[in-house]
Amino acid sequence: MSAAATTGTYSPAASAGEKRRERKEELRRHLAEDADWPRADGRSFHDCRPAFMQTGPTTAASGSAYAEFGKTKVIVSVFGPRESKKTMMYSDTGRLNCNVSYTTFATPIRGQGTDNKEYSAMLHKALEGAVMLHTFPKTTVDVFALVLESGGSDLPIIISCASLALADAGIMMYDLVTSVSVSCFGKNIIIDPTSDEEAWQDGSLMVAYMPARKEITQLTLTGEWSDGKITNAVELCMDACTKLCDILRERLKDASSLAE
Amino acid sequence: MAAEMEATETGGLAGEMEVEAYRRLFPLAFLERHLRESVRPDARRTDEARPITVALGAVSSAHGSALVRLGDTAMLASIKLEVMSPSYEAPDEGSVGLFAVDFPCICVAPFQVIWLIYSCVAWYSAAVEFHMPPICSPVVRPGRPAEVAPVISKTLEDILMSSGMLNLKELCLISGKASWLAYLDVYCLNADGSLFDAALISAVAAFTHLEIPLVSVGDDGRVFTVGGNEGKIKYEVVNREKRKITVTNIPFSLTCALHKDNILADPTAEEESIIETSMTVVLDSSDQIVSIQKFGGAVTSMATIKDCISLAKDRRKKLRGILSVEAMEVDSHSSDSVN
Amino acid sequence: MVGLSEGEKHFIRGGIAQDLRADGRRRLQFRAMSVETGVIPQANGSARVRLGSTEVIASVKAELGKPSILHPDKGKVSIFVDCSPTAAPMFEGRGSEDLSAELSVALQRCLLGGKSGAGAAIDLSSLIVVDGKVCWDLYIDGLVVSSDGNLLDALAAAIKVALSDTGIPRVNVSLSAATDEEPEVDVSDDEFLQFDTSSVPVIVTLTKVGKHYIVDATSEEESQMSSAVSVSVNRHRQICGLTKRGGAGLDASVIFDMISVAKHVSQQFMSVLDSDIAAAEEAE
Amino acid sequence: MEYVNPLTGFRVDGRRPNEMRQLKGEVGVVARADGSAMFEMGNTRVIAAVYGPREVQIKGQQVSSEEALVRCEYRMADFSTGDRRRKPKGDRRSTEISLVIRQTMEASILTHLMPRSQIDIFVQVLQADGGTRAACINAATLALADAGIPMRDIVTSCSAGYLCSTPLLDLNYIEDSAGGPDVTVGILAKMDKVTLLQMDAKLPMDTFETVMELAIEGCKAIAKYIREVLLENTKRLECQRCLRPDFVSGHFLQQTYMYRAIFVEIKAYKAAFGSED
Repeated sequence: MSAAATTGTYSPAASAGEKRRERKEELRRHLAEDADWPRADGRSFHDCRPAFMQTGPTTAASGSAYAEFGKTKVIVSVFGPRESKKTMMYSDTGRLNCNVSYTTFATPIRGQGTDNKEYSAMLHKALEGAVMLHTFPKTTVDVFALVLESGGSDLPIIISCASLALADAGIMMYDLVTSVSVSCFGKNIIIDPTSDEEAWQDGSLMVAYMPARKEITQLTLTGEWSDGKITNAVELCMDACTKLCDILRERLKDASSLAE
Repeated sequence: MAAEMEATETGGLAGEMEVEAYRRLFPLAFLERHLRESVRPDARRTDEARPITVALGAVSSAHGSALVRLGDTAMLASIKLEVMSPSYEAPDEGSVGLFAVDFPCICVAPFQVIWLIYSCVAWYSAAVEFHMPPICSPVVRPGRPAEVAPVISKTLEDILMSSGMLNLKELCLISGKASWLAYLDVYCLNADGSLFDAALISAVAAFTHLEIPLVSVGDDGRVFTVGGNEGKIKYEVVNREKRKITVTNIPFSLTCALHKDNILADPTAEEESIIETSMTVVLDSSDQIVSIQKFGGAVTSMATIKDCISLAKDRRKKLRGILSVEAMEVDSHSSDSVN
Repeated sequence: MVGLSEGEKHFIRGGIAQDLRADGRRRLQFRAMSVETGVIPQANGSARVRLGSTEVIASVKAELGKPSILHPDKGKVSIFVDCSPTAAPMFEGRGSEDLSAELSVALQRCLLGGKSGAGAAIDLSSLIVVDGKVCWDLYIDGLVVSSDGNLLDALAAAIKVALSDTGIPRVNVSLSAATDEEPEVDVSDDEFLQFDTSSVPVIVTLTKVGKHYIVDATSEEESQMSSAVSVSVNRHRQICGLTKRGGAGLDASVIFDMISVAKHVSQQFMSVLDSDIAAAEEAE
Repeated sequence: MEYVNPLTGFRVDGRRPNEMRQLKGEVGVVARADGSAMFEMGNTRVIAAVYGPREVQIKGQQVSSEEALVRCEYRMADFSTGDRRRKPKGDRRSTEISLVIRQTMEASILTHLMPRSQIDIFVQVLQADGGTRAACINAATLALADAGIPMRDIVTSCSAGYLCSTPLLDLNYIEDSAGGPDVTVGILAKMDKVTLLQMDAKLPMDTFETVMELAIEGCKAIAKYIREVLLENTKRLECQRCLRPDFVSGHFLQQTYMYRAIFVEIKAYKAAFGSED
């Protein structure tokens, strides 16, 4: 059997690249200049995508949640405090072990389905401030996330879905953590960007927020921002997080009412 | 074990102890008490299988996809089509899932080395990939794949090929020059027993839902997708009519756990962890046996094997409705153009 | 990593509360910094920065490569950081991978700006040789030789100095007839074009210990940190990147206050750094 | 490509065949390490750090109860060689060199004086221009001396080769990759004993002896240089210790200032202690 068959596979979408780039260029220009240009999917600048969240897709886990924001689909399962890996040294506070991985078909170009180290570390930092680690000493809580489809602003959705899964697993937390990201185009700020908008953003800002305690557990920012723009971008994110947190609380209420 | 069995016999120990603790502490005794009244912990009869639901087009970025729920076990199968130059011997045949494994980290745990060698053998023949991500069950840890995943990948691939369900000739674009390569990835989202049955159904459903994109050949010989609704088409569309592939004699499998002369059809994860021996019977749509798999465990008589086969037969009759109906019903939002 | 008794912890926290740290510095005072350029002769540009007893080496290497299809008119820059086991025994083998990954991500976030290239420290379009065909790929490598806290600021400073020391050879392309096969490119190794690194930002990390936050924390002080904010500010007082590290949550107003303090401190740090760069240029 | 100019007898980089590259040694470059050193041979520059003798970390290995466990890790920086490939950690070459350095240094360290303990030697190559193995061993010796670890004698190492029928001392990258023979010798300087000998080429017996003699001469010269560096370092330490007034460093002033501040603080602490969280 000749080996030539295997190496030359390519996804046939190559030709559209040229046209797609002009369309993207034009999208970016519009978003940067005029304030009221509707986004590709018709949302205004300060509208999040419809959030569908649900607890308990995986019964094998002690707590799990599924989140779907437009095209971004994420499943998170939490395995309750269990003994940590042999190599870990003794620690009198609990430990959080986060792992984020993508499926091979998550991105339009076929990915490898490998773990995403950067997002795992960011997820760990976002949740660390909210989980009461001292309530499960010497043990580890495993938070595993799988991105079924990447449709833009994946990390914030993973963080919100993970905090819902932790609540579903009954892990003691100071407050639910919700997270939202914004992209900046010239002087306009758009919330909850899709992957097309993200590919052409001038800068982005992501906030992970605990609404009840009014504390930010994770804040990252790239691109060029002036002082004023940062303040109103963070305010925008914080009240979006508060609204998202109410949705999470309703989900938990129906889940518990369902359980009885 | 026997001593503690007597204790529960007299109802002394089990009486006051809460059911959940008893279930955790003495799982085998718990199951056997149920089997004596021929009922199972989740209130099913021993030969009763769990309900199946199939949803097509779950992944919009894939050409064909299906989400299958077998009781609590959930499987997501997705097919991505890529263009390849067909092999010399079979110029007019496509293939399914040539899976190239490249391992990012060099120092691999011993188990992964075996998996690396195993996958090099499968590299050039068509291989299907069954993933068990860490979210699906507490047993799986990130970085170390579950032992059962490669086994299921291998059997799934053998059955898809041997059952003749797919006619690889339909995957050909231009004979000798370009043909389709279907990457089939099956992800287990929730592992609650009889993973192989759910994986096979999801693979079959994904193939029925598969829709080949409209393509034409550019002047540099490379194939590219045509937007479908674009007015002017520079190059003639190559495969206007070959959009759906015909799926004939659909294979169907039933796994039974064998425990001391009673047969539990479609075991849950808890039952699978207690009972070592299990047997999988695969039949095709004309009730011929495609394959029977029994990996070791306790010895069983021929009679039990016949019972399992008959169980599989009537289970398939009940399910023929689901498998064929969804073959026709094309899910609404799966038709948007996939780039 | 740092073993501290309860008494020492109190000593550090008490010191910071009274604006007098263990080594005599004030809360917003940097340690002595020494800068050296051209430490790696084989690289296009390199620098060694010693901040107190933290020592890092940054090297910039340029290689010819193909631009990405999404941005045919821009070169590519990639940043990697490696923690050498000489800095701490726990970095042996694969131990340093998570810290190196975290530092590389934080640096990429602060130096490469948004995906469309706005706010990037280096003007990527100046790296192009033949549009769509050949461009310069900049590989920026950071190596932590000795770590005594505040690695991110030291690495960012080292990268800024290395970039100012970088010389990209001038390239003349003989445009052959056929367009798609690779045009021959010969690299002249005498004249070099320098980067203008004025817009390269500087990172200032504010570490919050107890109620106050300090600049340029040593590893003992870092072990006491409840949370830290690393802000990257460029010459025009624009914020080019921000990462919050550490677990504890922070009130939004505290973060804005830290950002303004960081902007003020970064101007002073940048002037010190520029004078050191100028001094190092002559010394070379 | 002629490596030795037939007329002038000079090599590619202008050295004579039996001339060593420019040496530069520095002690105490890494603050937190127990002992550290930087060693340069021409363009090859290496940093070594020593941690130990300290408590054994890895529970797996059986701890021999009567001598110390010496461990070594050799690592090359990504920018150290000409072409920039991200080498994965733990590739075969660095594991081999780690083993070579460990065994060479173990021969000279008096391990029986420090039972049930572990000595870690970490070597980081900043710039590789041929003869990295030799430079690593010299740097490790300096670092061990700086860490105050008892050694029989200082170990020095040098490489030599044989190109265009002339033995060459201390090969650089070009001469090293010319495919000729490459002899790396490691000796205990005073006791004149060879601890490391690596040669991978076919050489007649007599040329081998001349090349080896040349390498041993090289090692002796390096040993002399290393002894000078250590002597100068001890002088510096000695005068820092005896605090002669005209040589009181700023660092010392800060210390006294701090002690005075502590007395002030203790009174404030008692009052403030309650409010401090």
